[in-house]
Amino acid sequence: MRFAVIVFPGSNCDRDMYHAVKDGLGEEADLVWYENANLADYDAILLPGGFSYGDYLRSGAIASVSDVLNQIKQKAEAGTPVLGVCNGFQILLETGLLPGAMLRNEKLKFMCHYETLVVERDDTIFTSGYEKGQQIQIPIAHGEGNYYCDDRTLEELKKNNQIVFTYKNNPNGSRDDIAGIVNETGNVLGMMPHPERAVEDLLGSSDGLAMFQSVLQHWREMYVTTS
Amino acid sequence: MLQQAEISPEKIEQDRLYRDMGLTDEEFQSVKNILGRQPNFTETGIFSVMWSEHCSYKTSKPLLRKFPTEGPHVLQGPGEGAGIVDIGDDKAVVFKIESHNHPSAVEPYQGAATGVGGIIRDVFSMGARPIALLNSLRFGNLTTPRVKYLLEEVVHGIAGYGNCVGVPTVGGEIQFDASYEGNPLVNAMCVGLIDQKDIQKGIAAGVGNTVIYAGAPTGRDGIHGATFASEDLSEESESKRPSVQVGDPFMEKLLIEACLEVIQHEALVGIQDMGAAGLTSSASEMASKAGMGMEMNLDLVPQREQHMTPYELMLSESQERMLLVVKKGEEQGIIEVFEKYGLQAVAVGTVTDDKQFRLLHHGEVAAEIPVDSLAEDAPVYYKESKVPDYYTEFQTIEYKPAVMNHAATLKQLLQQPTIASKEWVYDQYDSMVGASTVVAPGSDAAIVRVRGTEKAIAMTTDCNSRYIYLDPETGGKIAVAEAARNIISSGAKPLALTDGLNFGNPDKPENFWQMEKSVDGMAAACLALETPVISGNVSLYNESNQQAIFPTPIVGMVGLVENLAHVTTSQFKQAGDAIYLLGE
Amino acid sequence: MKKVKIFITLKEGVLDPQGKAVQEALQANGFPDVADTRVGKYIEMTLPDDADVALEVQRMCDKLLANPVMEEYSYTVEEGVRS
Amino acid sequence: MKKVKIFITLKEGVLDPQGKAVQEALQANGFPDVADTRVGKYIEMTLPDDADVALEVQRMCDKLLANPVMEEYSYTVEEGVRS
Ligand SMILES: Nc1ncnc2c1ncn2[C@@H]1O[C@H](COP(=O)(O)OP(=O)(O)O)[C@@H](O)[C@H]1O
Repeated sequence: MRFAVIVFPGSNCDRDMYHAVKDGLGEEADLVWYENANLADYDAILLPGGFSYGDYLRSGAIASVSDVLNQIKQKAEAGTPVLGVCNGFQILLETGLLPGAMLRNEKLKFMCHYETLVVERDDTIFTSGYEKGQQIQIPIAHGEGNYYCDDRTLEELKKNNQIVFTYKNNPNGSRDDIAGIVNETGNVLGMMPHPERAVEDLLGSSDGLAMFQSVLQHWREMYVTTS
Repeated sequence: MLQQAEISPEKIEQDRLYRDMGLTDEEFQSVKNILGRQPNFTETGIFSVMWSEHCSYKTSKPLLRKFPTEGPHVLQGPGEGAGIVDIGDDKAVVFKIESHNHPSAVEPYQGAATGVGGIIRDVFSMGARPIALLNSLRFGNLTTPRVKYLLEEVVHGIAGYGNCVGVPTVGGEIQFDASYEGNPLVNAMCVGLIDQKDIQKGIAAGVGNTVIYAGAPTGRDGIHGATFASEDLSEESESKRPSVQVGDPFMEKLLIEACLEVIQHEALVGIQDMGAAGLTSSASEMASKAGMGMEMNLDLVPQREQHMTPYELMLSESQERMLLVVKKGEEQGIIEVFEKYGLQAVAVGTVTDDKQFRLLHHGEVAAEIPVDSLAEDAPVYYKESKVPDYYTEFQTIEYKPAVMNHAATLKQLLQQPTIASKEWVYDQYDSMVGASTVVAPGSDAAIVRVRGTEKAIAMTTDCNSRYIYLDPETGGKIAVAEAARNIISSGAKPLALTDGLNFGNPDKPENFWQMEKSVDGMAAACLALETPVISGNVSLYNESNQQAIFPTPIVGMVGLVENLAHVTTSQFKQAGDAIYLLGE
Repeated sequence: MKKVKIFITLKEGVLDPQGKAVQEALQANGFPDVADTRVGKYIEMTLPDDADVALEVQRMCDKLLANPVMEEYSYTVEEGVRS
Repeated sequence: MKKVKIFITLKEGVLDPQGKAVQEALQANGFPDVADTRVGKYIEMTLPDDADVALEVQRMCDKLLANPVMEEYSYTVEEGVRS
């Protein structure tokens, strides 16, 4: 399986994502520079964390209007898994691929540490390797991770079962403790915590690996076992 | 304002305007002897920054010679952007510490942020990828709003820059003491990893080769910052405020990637960052080290503001700029790499063989100086040293603390900000970006693994300034030994260290004595522990209202974990384990 | 040239942690009567004299400068500015 | 009540990385003629009708809201606003 890790000017978790796929999962990955990118041959798109365009204006805003996002939208519509982590999540919100917006952390400070996440859904292509209700240890590292949406959107999210991860102890003020959501069709996931930083026990947790394995498992079921 | 290029050489001498720039009467005379004439305004400015303590180490040189700097594993000692140590597998670790005390006192957020930016550039200009940041901070007691503000903003600035640029901040230390009230210390350390074949030096070799300017355009930021850093902090520095430089970590991130790509390019001859004293020091040092000269056309230098004078262009401390020397005729390949990252790169000059540093502006020669004189003819001062009265007095006192209630005393100690947990600070730093941080802040030394090997790098910053104040020589030894203990108890072998010497005004013999003695102590410990000094930084004149800070020679030590299985953290692991106390 | 000043604020009803922090700091520092504090962005730019400012600014804001999920904007224009 | 709007901008000559990034993004996205873009802060608040606004705002800005090292500010007041 081939993963594209999209690199924007200012992305800085791109290599971490690349290594999570390459060394953690053992699959193919490319770092794909945002300009003149050709995503046709990729089976999954990863939008890494960092500070695209310095997070100037709003996190993810400037990256969200670049051309490569049009391709990503097309891939997303065609059902390709798209995972946005941290700044990648912010970009997905800014493009409208996922609903809502990101505010500054309630306490107005950047924070970096492990958080306990609760897996709310184990039936998405990203989370089949977990069990519903399972608690996992994944690091966060963000200054603007306070997820916001209006009441109607929140209702929709709940009705459509789009909330995938919540924080056990909400660190940033996010509405309803939301840490990660999917789109209605379930193939675009955005989350603030960093699963790619949690794929080895050496670094403190390997709880994030199951997410990458789930995506691979889904791909195998779709394309390998049937062929 | 000083920056009026029209002021005539005669007037500079007559009115002793050079003094405002930081040159003494004797120094000005030697400038005249070197040039065989009166220097013009730009030339006076160039000498004044190059001969400032920050660039010339004119006061500290005699002391720095005491440090052992060699060892079988040292690939690059002091003198370049950063030192380099062999760690086997054809890899090496590159590191250095740098102070940004005065800028941080004036504008704490930007001062700290640009301090981080500067030390990162020192490391990647050697060809290394920065893998970790540390810091060492000193503030007054946390009782006034001003000190709280300084702490918040300095931490915020370090976080703002380091998090954005994507280099994990993995460790540091903080102390609070009244002596730092008006003059906080902000020292930042960067550690990088390099394949030995990629090691780059900041030299301008090869007659006719092209000098390329890359990165941010030049504005009027921090003009005279380098000499400003070598003066006492006073009410007057308030009026120098507009010269504060602003950092752009986004630009720096792009520069890192572009420079690390350029370093693989066969056309690259030399590269150096523009740090303190900007274009002046980077260009003249590159030429001087190569035994060459350099001619630059300042009209070609990218400029952010209009009508900049040669003086301003040469002394600006705008951030995120690099100077490269590239083989003649092969500029385009290099320029294209920068363009891919949306960065400006332009040819601004050539390497010459006449050993002159020549600057052209609007078709005229704006400055012409024998290039070696800037580095080599800088004065060296052997300052007077005197044992302070407090020291003699303390030696006669036998002090025994009277502790009645051990539990209460322990609690009191733990409540002191200097001793209490620093989680509030390091939670704001992205300590994990890079996905290689094996031991994050909170243990003894931080540990970052070397991908593709079983090895890891351990690092720490240490300095107990109170000990050093009480007894500089013993305190200096303790600082090095503490750093080494932190490294060893993390499962690593100490390799080498970088030192950040922060002291008061060296013209006061008591202050100079503190410097001298603490360097003696550190040097002795370095010899004993076989940890040579491979890089460092000196920051003097750390005073406010004539009162010097505690002597604060910070040790940044790096060690090698031969095997990841050796990594040990300081936390207790499980109930029932035995506790041993080693040592005296 | 035309000088455009754009003000971007969080929509009413969206929690403004920064505004809250600023207000608390003001109240604690000698300004007890300050109320309804909101912190937003202020963007200045110039456009050529022949620009259709109303249209351009609206398009800029909708496309990039403001996020309609949480923000609203307003602007002013000064005509005939010399640089 | 009086409604106060405060605009805080970087002093001329101070590098504005955010303004630069925003301008480049606008230019690349269909607004090639945008120039001189600067990004600053916009703060709204209300004060009681009897407040000496000129004095209070000046003190607030000097003390807390603006950083005199690199920023300057201006403000407008609307009188008689009802909350
Ligand atoms: N300014 C700082 N930045 C980052 N980490 C810090 C800072 N100050 C302290 N720390 C971290 O907190 C931990 C405890 O530091 P310290 O109190 O200095 O302990 P020690 O005395 O054992 O060196 C260390 O892991 C250190 O790296």
